[in-house]
Amino acid sequence: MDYDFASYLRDLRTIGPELILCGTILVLFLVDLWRIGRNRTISWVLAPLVTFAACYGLYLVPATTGIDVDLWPEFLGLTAVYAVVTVADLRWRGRDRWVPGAVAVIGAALACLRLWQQGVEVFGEGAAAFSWGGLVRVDAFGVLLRGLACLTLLVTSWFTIFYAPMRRDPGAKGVTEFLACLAAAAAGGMFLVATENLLFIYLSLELLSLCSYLQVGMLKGDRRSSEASLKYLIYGSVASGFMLFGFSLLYGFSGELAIPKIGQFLQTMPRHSPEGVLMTVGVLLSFSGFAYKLTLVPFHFWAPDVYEGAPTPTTAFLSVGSKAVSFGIMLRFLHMLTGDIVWAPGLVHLAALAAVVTMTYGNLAALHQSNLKRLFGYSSIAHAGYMLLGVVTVFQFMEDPATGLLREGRFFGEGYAAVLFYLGAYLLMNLGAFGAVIFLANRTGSEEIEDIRGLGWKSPWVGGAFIVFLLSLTGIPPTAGFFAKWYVFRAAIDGGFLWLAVVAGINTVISLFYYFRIGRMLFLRDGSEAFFEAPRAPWLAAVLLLLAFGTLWFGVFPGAAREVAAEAARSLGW
Amino acid sequence: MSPVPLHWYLAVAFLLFVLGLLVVLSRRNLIYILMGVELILNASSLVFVAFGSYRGAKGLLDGTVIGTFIVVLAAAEATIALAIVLNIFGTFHSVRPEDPNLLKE
Amino acid sequence: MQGLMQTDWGLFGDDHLRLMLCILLLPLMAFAVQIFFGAKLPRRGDWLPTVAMGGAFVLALSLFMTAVQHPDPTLFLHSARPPADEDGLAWNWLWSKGTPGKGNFVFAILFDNLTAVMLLVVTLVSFLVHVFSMGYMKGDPRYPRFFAYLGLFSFSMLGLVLTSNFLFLLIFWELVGLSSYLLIGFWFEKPSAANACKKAFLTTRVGDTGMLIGMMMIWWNFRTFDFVEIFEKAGQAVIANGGVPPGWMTIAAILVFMGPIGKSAQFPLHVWLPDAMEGPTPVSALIHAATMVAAGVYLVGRMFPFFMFAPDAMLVVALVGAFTALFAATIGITQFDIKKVLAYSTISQLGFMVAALGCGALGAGLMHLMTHAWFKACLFLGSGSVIHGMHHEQDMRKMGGLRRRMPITYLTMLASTLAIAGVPLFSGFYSKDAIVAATLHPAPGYESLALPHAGGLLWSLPRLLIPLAALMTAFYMFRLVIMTFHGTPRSGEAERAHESPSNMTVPLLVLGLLAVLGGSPWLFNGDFLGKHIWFNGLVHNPVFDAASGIVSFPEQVGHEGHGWAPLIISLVVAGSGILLAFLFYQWKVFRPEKVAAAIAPIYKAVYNKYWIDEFYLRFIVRPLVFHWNVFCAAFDKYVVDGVVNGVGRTARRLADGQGWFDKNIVDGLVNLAAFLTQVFGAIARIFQTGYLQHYITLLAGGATAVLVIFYWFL
Amino acid sequence: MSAEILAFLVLATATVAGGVVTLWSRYVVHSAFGLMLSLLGVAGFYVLLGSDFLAVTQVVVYVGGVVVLYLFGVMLTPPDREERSIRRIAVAGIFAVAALVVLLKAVFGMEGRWYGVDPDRGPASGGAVIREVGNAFMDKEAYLLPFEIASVLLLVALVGAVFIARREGGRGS
Repeated sequence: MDYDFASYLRDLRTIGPELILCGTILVLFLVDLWRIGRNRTISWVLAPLVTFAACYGLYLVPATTGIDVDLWPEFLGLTAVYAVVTVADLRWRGRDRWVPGAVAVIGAALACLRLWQQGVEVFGEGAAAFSWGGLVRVDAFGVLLRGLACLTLLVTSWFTIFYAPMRRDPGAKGVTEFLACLAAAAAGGMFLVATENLLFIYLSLELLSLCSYLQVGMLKGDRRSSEASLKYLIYGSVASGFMLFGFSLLYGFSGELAIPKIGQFLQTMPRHSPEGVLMTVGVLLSFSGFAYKLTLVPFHFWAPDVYEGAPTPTTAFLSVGSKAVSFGIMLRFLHMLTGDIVWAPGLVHLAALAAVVTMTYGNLAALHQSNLKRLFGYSSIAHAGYMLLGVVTVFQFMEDPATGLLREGRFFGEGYAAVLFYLGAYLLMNLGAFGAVIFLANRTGSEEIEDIRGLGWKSPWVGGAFIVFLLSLTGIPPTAGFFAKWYVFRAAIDGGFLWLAVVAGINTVISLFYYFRIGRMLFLRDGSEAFFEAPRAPWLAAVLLLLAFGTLWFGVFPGAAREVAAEAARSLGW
Repeated sequence: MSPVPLHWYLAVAFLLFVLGLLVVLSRRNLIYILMGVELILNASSLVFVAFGSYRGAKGLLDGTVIGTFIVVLAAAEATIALAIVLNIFGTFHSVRPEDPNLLKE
Repeated sequence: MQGLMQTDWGLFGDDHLRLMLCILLLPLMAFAVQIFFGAKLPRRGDWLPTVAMGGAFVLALSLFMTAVQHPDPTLFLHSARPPADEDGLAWNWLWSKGTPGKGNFVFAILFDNLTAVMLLVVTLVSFLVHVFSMGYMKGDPRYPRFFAYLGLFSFSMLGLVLTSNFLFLLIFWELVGLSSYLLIGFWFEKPSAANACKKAFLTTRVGDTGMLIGMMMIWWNFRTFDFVEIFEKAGQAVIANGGVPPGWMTIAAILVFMGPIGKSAQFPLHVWLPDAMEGPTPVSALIHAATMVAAGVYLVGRMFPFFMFAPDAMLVVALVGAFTALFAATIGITQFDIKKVLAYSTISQLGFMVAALGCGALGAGLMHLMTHAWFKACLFLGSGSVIHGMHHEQDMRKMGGLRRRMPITYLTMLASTLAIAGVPLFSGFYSKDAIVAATLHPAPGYESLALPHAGGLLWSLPRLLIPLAALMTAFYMFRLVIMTFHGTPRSGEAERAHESPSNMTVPLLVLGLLAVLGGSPWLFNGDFLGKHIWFNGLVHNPVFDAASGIVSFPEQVGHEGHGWAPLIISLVVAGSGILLAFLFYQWKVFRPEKVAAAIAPIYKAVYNKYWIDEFYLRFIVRPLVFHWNVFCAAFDKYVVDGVVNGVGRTARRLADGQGWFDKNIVDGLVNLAAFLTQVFGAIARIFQTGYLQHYITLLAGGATAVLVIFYWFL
Repeated sequence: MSAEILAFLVLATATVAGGVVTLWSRYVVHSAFGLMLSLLGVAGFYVLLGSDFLAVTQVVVYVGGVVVLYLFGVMLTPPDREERSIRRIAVAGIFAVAALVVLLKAVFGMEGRWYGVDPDRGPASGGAVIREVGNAFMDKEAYLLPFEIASVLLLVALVGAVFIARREGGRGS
């Protein structure tokens, strides 16, 4: 077989951000291997060589093929990594957690940049493009969700640098491995939303999951972390086993691996028949694989424990990035049933049920939590329920007055757009909240709510930002969270689920109580004596302020973001 | 020579799936639980390959590739799982699934 | 929209909308500067919000005067709604161009007479409170922040009044709640203040939830948030329904009314207001006399055409208002804390306003809102002055004889008390008289809605309750004045009391003057007693015309032909109330203690505020919040152990066979029933056992359940 | 009875018996060997289905790698006699059997509506499958990307696993 090099490059470009993340992982391992940051001569010698070789390789591509490939971000990134490595060796002896952190941040930022470029190309394009033999689907929807995952990676890598339990370890134990797992998990998540092939979905979901299991357990010597990783591992393995079993049935009956074709096949299948039973098993077991990632009740049991035990950056990643991409793939899956009146109505009502149960359970269980991370874990479950509100309105049904049966199904994209907007807003506010938890926990050495008493006055900027995040999570107006909820509720109402929106509204009120409790602890209680002056972290605070600013910005001007979300939803092809 | 009907393969796969689930649910040792997960994965793989094979050459290729990936992923998962179990054994000095019980309501 | 037109605004030319925006943005600017730089400014920045508020007041006053002088108030609608987009002032917020439902998310200003009145009240009281606070809050460590909060509050309140859109109204409504939370909890070191602000915030949220649902219902049916469009569509809906309001409209109106129930402290959500007295006294004057609590009344007034279409909802409004008026008045009689008396008086007066609105008398209710703002703000500031003079002693039993030591405070408070009691020629008389008249002739536009005329038993309740409440008002207010100012000092502080500095007494004087004159007809159009509800003309809302083109409302609701009957009732109740107060407390003809002893059980109930707080604490708050751990523990013991302790145990019991049924099913059910009320939050504990295999079992079980539900039920 | 059916029956017996041993055995080592038997049986099915490449992979990776890994794990952890909970097996078994009955009933109740599959046609013949698989893994238009992703996954998984499993006491030193 002879290969067309140009088409190779084209296909490589479509997965550019993921490639950059893979490269980042390699660089991380190399940096670790050479003990960079410990004043080893070898890194002085090798780092320029490798950098030069890599740059030369990048240069060779256009030079030899004559194809114009835009590689300047990669050049820039390599140079930056080289600078970090050299400066680290010269200057930051013994504080080398900065080095892998900076490398990961640079990699994630580059990936974000690439995604931005890709987004500029893809948005407004309309039709989706395929590469890698149809395995990778490039559309605005995928780019948006990949962007969310990538941004999550960027922010959580940044958090990792400041996360005290890792920082306290002499010699930055495990930071490299942790960051590599984080990057690999993000890459897995990005692949997950970039494809509609069952095999590839499974593969990228496993990449995401396995790396998540590892991250969760990476606080060595912390029993809770070990326990969390065990629980996540076993629960996740069984759930993904379920999902794979469902996939196998879907594949078996339809003979197809691509989701849309399976969707077309499903429409020919009656539900209440022997094979309908097997298809039900197939469809629902597949969904349960996503539902467990999304922490939908009753597939959420791992979540509170894991969120509590995991390192906080991982918790942030799981509750934001992992959730976003899982929502993405779930939306793709739902979309495959578009216009299908055999399966869709039942699924929609199931989703409605799950939404109600999930948000109510999450909110009620969050009420009496005393651990901040666990509280946010439950709150994250509740938010998954809110988001599901948008999923519910994917279909709009017309009832046939004569027969009383559903006559026509129509894809209703408002709900998708609302979910996407919600995911974006959730990224800002929840990452911010976890960042604030890291900041405060660094000062107090504990993650209990009681221990942050009065800290708001001592760190007014971070305290203020935290308040913004809490307001946004509650859904109080001038914040992004308000519009996220608003769009989702509106979609639910427009889609004919008024009662659902009412339940969600009541849930919002319940959630006020526990978010409010945090705010009260921060500002309205006398300071606790138990905190010690940890090293200040202005750069962490800066990121938090940035996130708070974003939360407010999208709370005042949501229009543009909303348009982007709508465009992305449209690109699914309805 | 009458071939084996596809039903039979499916039946065996279902049986394997259920057995794996039972192992996961009932045994009180983490290593057993991991074995149960392997059984579940193998059941899925068997369904893939059986269906693929009965669909002809293209299907057989698909099934084989998917089966290969499942084997690879299962191996990776087993590695990680064992590492985590050893980690648990190092911290909790037990391989019973109910012993790590710090995290709960 | 036809029927609404832009008028020539003589005085302001084309700049009227910008003036309104200035009114709105001045306090916001003051807040923004003050919160960041307040402490660094000279005088710690107190002058900045004060001057800003004063400016806003001047602007509001000029707008108001124009509104009053204009010959035909129905022309005073000014809205920057979509047709006026070219004004460049409508802020298209949520929707990009071309999206359907465009007008609903445009921030626009709706200016009519109602707005004019509210603007005047809010800016004036807020300005005076700013001035008063300069004296009262002197030396507080967070002095600059207090003024910043005042600015934020004023901004939110003005925005609430100015917007033409229900959605924005909600946003400002929540902002008002937030800033009042900050203000009430200003001294959060005091646990009582911290609790009070929490209570206020959460209690009002309960009402807001209902309001939100009501809004959703309106949106669901009308697809609009614009007030004028809502009224228009409501009219069309009624016509389409054959002249009878559709059922959902009644429900939506009642749900929307839940917001005012919370915000305006109506029964049963009134509990936060007395506690909110823990805030600084100027805050009480600002929030709990003139502005925030009035927001609920304002909302009913703003949505009045909608309510008019739903007579049953109006009945609910009237009954809630009348009941609250009487209910709070009874509590007010028994209290000894000077601010608590005023707090219950406020609740009671708000009940008057709500009852008036419920009886269809928009003019009467809103006039009372205005006059009440004057005299109640005066009373609160006066009580602040007293408390300041008494070195933060609030118990009236320790006062007495302050008349000579604080003459200005005494005089202004006396004037306000006469006003609130409804003595003729004082402002309160006019509005209260109008309310009594309205209750005698509850006249929403039922004929035009093809409903039976409102003459039912329930409609006659307000006309009993309201005069009774008025009598009690006169009584307890004079009780307050007599106990505080008359007689001889009953404590050392009272003997050493002194008059407050001038920056506190000047606002008092201004408000006292307004309490006398602020409602008087001759001040505005020279008409005395004849058509003395001039206010009707003033707030006769041109917005109605949009709706009344479809269904006609009685033009002069509430004062047509009320003649002498309400006047006599007013005079009798006010006179007898005052007389009783003097008999009890000044001349000591009767002993209050003896009366209290004679009706001890009732007195006890009233003194303890009918145990409503305790009721909430016991049955709502504690089960939800405080006893969480107890419940959880018990839940663990009974439900978790009994029902969900793993498959193995169940199997063992099954094998044993004996007593299992009794022990688990029967007992379990009994316990389950006992705990059903607390099941909610503790549900997590059933599942979140921390045992890995439980989770996996639940995973498999959940998957099975989902399959079964999907296959057979959906 | 054809040889194929005979082979199927033998393999099915082995597979299921292996699973049952895994479920029932009192000793971890027995269970591990039961698992091995079961996996070998599945490998035999792959041969029957014409996918000998997968069968070999299964034997090499699973039987030769994973099961050995488990045995290794068994040796690193202490023996424990209370590992089998018959009550749990019984209770879970009831539900499992119910589920199985539903599934099997569905499979055997389809009566020929197989949507493009002819269940009685038999499996595709093996033959050139190894070559095709190899090409598919190296073909950009087929499975090259997943193949490469899997390598990344294995790299990260191994490094992470090593880090997790390493005893306290630090790296390298």
